[in-house]
Amino acid sequence: MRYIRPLSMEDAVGQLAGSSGTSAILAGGSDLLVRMKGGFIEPDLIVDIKAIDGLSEIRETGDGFSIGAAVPCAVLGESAALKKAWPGVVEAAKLIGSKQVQGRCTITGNLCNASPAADSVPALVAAGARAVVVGPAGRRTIPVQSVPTGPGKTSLAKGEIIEAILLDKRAPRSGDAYLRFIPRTEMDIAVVSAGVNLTLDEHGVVKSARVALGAVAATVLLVEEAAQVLIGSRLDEATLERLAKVCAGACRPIDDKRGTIEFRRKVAGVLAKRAATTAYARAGGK
Amino acid sequence: MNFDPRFSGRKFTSVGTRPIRPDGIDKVTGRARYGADFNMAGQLVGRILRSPHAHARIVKIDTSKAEKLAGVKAVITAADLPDLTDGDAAMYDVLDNCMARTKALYDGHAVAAVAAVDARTARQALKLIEVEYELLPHVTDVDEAAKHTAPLINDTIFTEGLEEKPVKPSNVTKRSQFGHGDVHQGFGHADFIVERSFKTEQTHQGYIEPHACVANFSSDGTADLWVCTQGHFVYRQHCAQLLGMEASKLRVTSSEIGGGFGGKTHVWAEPVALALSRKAGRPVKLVMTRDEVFRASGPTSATSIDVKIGARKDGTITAAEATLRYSCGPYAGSWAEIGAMTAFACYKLDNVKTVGYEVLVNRPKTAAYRAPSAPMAAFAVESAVDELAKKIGMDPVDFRIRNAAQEGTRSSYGPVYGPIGIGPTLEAVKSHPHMKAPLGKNQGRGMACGFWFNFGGQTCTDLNIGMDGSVSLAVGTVDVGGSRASLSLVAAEELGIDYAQVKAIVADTSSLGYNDMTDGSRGTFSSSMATISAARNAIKILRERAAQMWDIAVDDVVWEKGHAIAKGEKHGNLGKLSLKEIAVESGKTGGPIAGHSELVADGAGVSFATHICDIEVDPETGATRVLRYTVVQDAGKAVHPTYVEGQYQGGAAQGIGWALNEEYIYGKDGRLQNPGFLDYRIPVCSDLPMIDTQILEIPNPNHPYGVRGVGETSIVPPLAAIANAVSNAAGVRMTHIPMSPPRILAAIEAVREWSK
Amino acid sequence: MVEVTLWGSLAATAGGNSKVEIEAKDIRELFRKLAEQYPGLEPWIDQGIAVAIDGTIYRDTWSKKLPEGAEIFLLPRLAGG
Amino acid sequence: MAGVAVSTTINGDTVEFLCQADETLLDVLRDRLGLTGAKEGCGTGDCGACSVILDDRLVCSCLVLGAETEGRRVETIEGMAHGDRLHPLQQKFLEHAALQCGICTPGFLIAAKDLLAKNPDPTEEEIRFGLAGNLCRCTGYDKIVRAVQDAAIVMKGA
Repeated sequence: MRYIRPLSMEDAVGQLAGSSGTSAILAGGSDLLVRMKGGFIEPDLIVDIKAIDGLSEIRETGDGFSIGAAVPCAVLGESAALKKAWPGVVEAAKLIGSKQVQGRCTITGNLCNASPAADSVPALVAAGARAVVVGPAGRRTIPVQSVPTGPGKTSLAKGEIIEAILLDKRAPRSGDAYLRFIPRTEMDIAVVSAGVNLTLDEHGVVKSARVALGAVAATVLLVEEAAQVLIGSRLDEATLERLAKVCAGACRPIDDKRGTIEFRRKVAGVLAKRAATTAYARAGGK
Repeated sequence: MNFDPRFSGRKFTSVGTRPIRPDGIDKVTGRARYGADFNMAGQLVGRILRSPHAHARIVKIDTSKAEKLAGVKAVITAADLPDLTDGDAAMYDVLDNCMARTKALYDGHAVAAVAAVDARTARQALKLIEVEYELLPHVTDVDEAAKHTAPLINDTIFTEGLEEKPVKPSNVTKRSQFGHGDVHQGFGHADFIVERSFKTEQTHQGYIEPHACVANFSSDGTADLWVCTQGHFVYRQHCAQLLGMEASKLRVTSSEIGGGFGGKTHVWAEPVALALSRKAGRPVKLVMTRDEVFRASGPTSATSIDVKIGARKDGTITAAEATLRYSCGPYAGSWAEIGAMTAFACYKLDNVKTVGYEVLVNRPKTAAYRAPSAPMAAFAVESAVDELAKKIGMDPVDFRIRNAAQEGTRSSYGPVYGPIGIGPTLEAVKSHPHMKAPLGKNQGRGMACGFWFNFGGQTCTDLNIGMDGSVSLAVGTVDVGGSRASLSLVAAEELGIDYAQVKAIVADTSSLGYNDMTDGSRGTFSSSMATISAARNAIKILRERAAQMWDIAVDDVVWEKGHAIAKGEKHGNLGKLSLKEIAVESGKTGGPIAGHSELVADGAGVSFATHICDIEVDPETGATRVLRYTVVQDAGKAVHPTYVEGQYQGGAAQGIGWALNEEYIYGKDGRLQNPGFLDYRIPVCSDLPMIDTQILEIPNPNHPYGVRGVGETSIVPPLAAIANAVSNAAGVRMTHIPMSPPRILAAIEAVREWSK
Repeated sequence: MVEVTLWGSLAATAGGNSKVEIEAKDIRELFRKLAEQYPGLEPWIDQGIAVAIDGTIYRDTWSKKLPEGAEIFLLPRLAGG
Repeated sequence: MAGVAVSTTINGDTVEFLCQADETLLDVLRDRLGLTGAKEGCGTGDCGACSVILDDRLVCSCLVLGAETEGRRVETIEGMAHGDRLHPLQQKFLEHAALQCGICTPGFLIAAKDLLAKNPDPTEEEIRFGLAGNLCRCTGYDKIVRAVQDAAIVMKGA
């Protein structure tokens, strides 16, 4: 087993692409080290990307935000501008693990770990976030929802590294929110979760919407039909009930140690309703 | 031996104060040494290979490849731990649990072990051990296992305790029965009857420190063992027996212990570590991972309980009956028996009958967990009691007060009670402001009672007085939560000196006589009794020495407030002699001054508690929040009230976790799904409110200071108190613990469906 | 002579008697005579039994006197946490 | 497997060690440097008993590789007291009996220190959520929360 700490993307990509055997990218390590401890993975090469220039920064650009792959979630919470623009994304990122884990974990790692229950992913999907992927073949930008392809599986090729997550500049009268259900108040993996991102017109009517659900299918679900329910509404009671019903119907959950199919369906709807209500208020709707 | 343990009603100087514990500084600076904090030169790393199967015959184990791996110094299987138990069935079970002999009986059962130069080599070596299993059908559910169609876990087991020996083996190892009167007749006099079935899932003690030990077996046949345990003397006996050693050749030192709650009363890895060290000829350190702790130490029983209680319109219970099935893991136990004894212990009943069934399942061997077996029985009984009060239209506290046991009541398990605290805890709850506080929407209040026996047992202490007048107290009961502080207070009290003059330690097995474990809430009860006895013996010598110093008859010397005083007019001119003044001269008056005590601390007073809690339920998700929690419990006498409060709060918190979220979840494959703190959800700080406590002191007549055990009772009422609160908040009776959100939501939905 | 009450399961091994009369002055003698008169009890006694004398439970004390007319209760020996 | 040579600062002292690539900071502290104050309760970041502060961030040392600490600053429980003068949190933990078995105590103290550094005047709720990454099985957290509240008062006055 080798541990390396490259200083450039090129070096990192080269080392990964050229490695034989299993390799792992280390940013926060809060998933990787747990998997190593459990004996689920024994990488021959660990590439620590934290020393790569720019990867530990949040940059505000003309288009929005670029969040480096090595930025710990705690730092997201300390960025006033990001919190103001994308409160739902930040609250999702801040829900991952404890204070201890917050100081290490990253949204990129959360995405690449490809757990259907990842907290930040439904919020990122709802936000329409994109991932900048760098690999032997160059640089490409893809929607975040195309990264995880199933539990523990991603679409990334050998040698590819996500460099940053991009979030758009906010349109006026926009708001997002993320909620998850856990049995305790902290430290749990989401049993069900919902991210909602809305933009209103000047009359408080929903102009565009994205609704994403977590832990109810093999990957995070972007529920188009739910967005359609919201668009054109002012989030009246009937709309919210329909939203709940559509979300419950869209779920393809399983029974497992964390919850039952019935519970996940029912609560997915409840959380979508509640998250939509918060997002609507954040967008300035009344 | 002329020790008089009776309560004397004295006024206390030290006892009842709240000084800082003697082991405190080490624990806040990281210097205290726990099981895994000890190392020896040349030490190897031990690791255990565990069965991934719930039930399988071990056809063959090939360790040859592992043995050839560079850095591996020993590989052992059951063959290296031959059966030396000589017909002792309980010890044979312990041996088989430490290392499976013919069958793996649960996911996590040890089948082989290695000692290697480092952790990485040890891990690799485990992968090189080839075990051929023949899979057998398994059963993990207590009700399924009790059926006669269930896969048999041990075909030599025929249910004990039946009128006639059964013709077929079964997974039910024993039936036990308690009670008196005629329940059939009693139910005939009832105006209201509640009859319900309850289930509780298996939980773990959840101590934060995994099992850890360092074993050093010497070629001369002696050995040392450093280990975190609740009872190093018991570990010594068990390890010595399993390894074929004389007990005195094995010196066991108990490390600081990072929680036990009953879970560190059994040996698991220690005999394995000793066997590895014996084979390798080097010290071996063996530390369980958290995964191993959950899969392969000793959780408590899962249960299934039927309860029937009847009462007259005036609120008098006329009959009470319960049938209790408790899982034991794959080895015989007596867990349902304890449940059957405790179930109705809070009440005065003319007609009561409880029947317990011990059930084998393919899960880890059940171990004690804080007032073992009582919380589940209390959950079932106190839920039914609440429901019955509601049916009659009585306040649940008043209903319990009316039926509460009192001095002279024949307990449901047999003996007649002496002075007890159930009535006073109920009266205290009735008048507690918590009971009158307003509740909001979706909020409910519940209360419940609990009982625990408390134990005494074999105890030995040494009290040595240094030449500077300071006192060292060596006790043999492991300090799990501040007992060195309370025992120092007791020594100071009895000798009449300052707390700061006493230093208490836990002695190793070669330095002190045998002590039973710190279990059954006995640590402070028993060791304080022995400490008082030792101090009285020391005072006898102090008086003799003072008499020598004064050259008067010892009968003329009394001991008061830390001083020898010559009594009688003829000695009027003699001043007092302090303990220190006598100690300074001890070299000239006969040598060291010490007091020893060896006794069986009998008469541990039974203990009762009543808890109140407020819960909010989210009717859309089944989520719960504990809003407020109050514990009222009888301590007999609180020696160090802060640590008594701590016991009350800790037990309540464990009970809250059990009630709401903690459970062992097994897959269809018989494997444990959640062997970690991520999905075995013990309460975190943000889950709980402050836990208010009220200490009642109804002296135990069988202890000089009136002390009763306080450690365990606090975990008995919470399951029921919370179930009653949730039921009141959600409008639906919860009968399955833990009341996790999916279970609560399903129950709420079922009522909604039904009322449509 | 003392009257000894056996708990449910134990009664089955003592010929169904839940109460037996024994002439015994202390716990040691009680155990010896119980085993003599009811051989079915012997394995239980060997495994460990607790004796409640007028409500107070004793575990390991052979020399404990049994006062005339005392209420004697045999109980299983328990595990604690 | 090649060892990684690391130079880091622990409790203000420069420390050099050699570790394996997959060795955690917790293993390095405990097994190579003899700093056994950080405990392993789970090894998966769920219990907080191994908490240390790494460059002003609270982390679980079981989720950090030893190799990663090159050139960084690590604070452990062993560095919390100044000589024989206890940190106010340590003193308050003793006074309030905020520990029973004490295995979680080093982790709680480190986490509470980090909490008060970032929020000197926390509400009870902020303390409870701030310490949610540290499991205690003995106390029910009551006395721990009170000790932190009390320490915060003392530290503000200092």
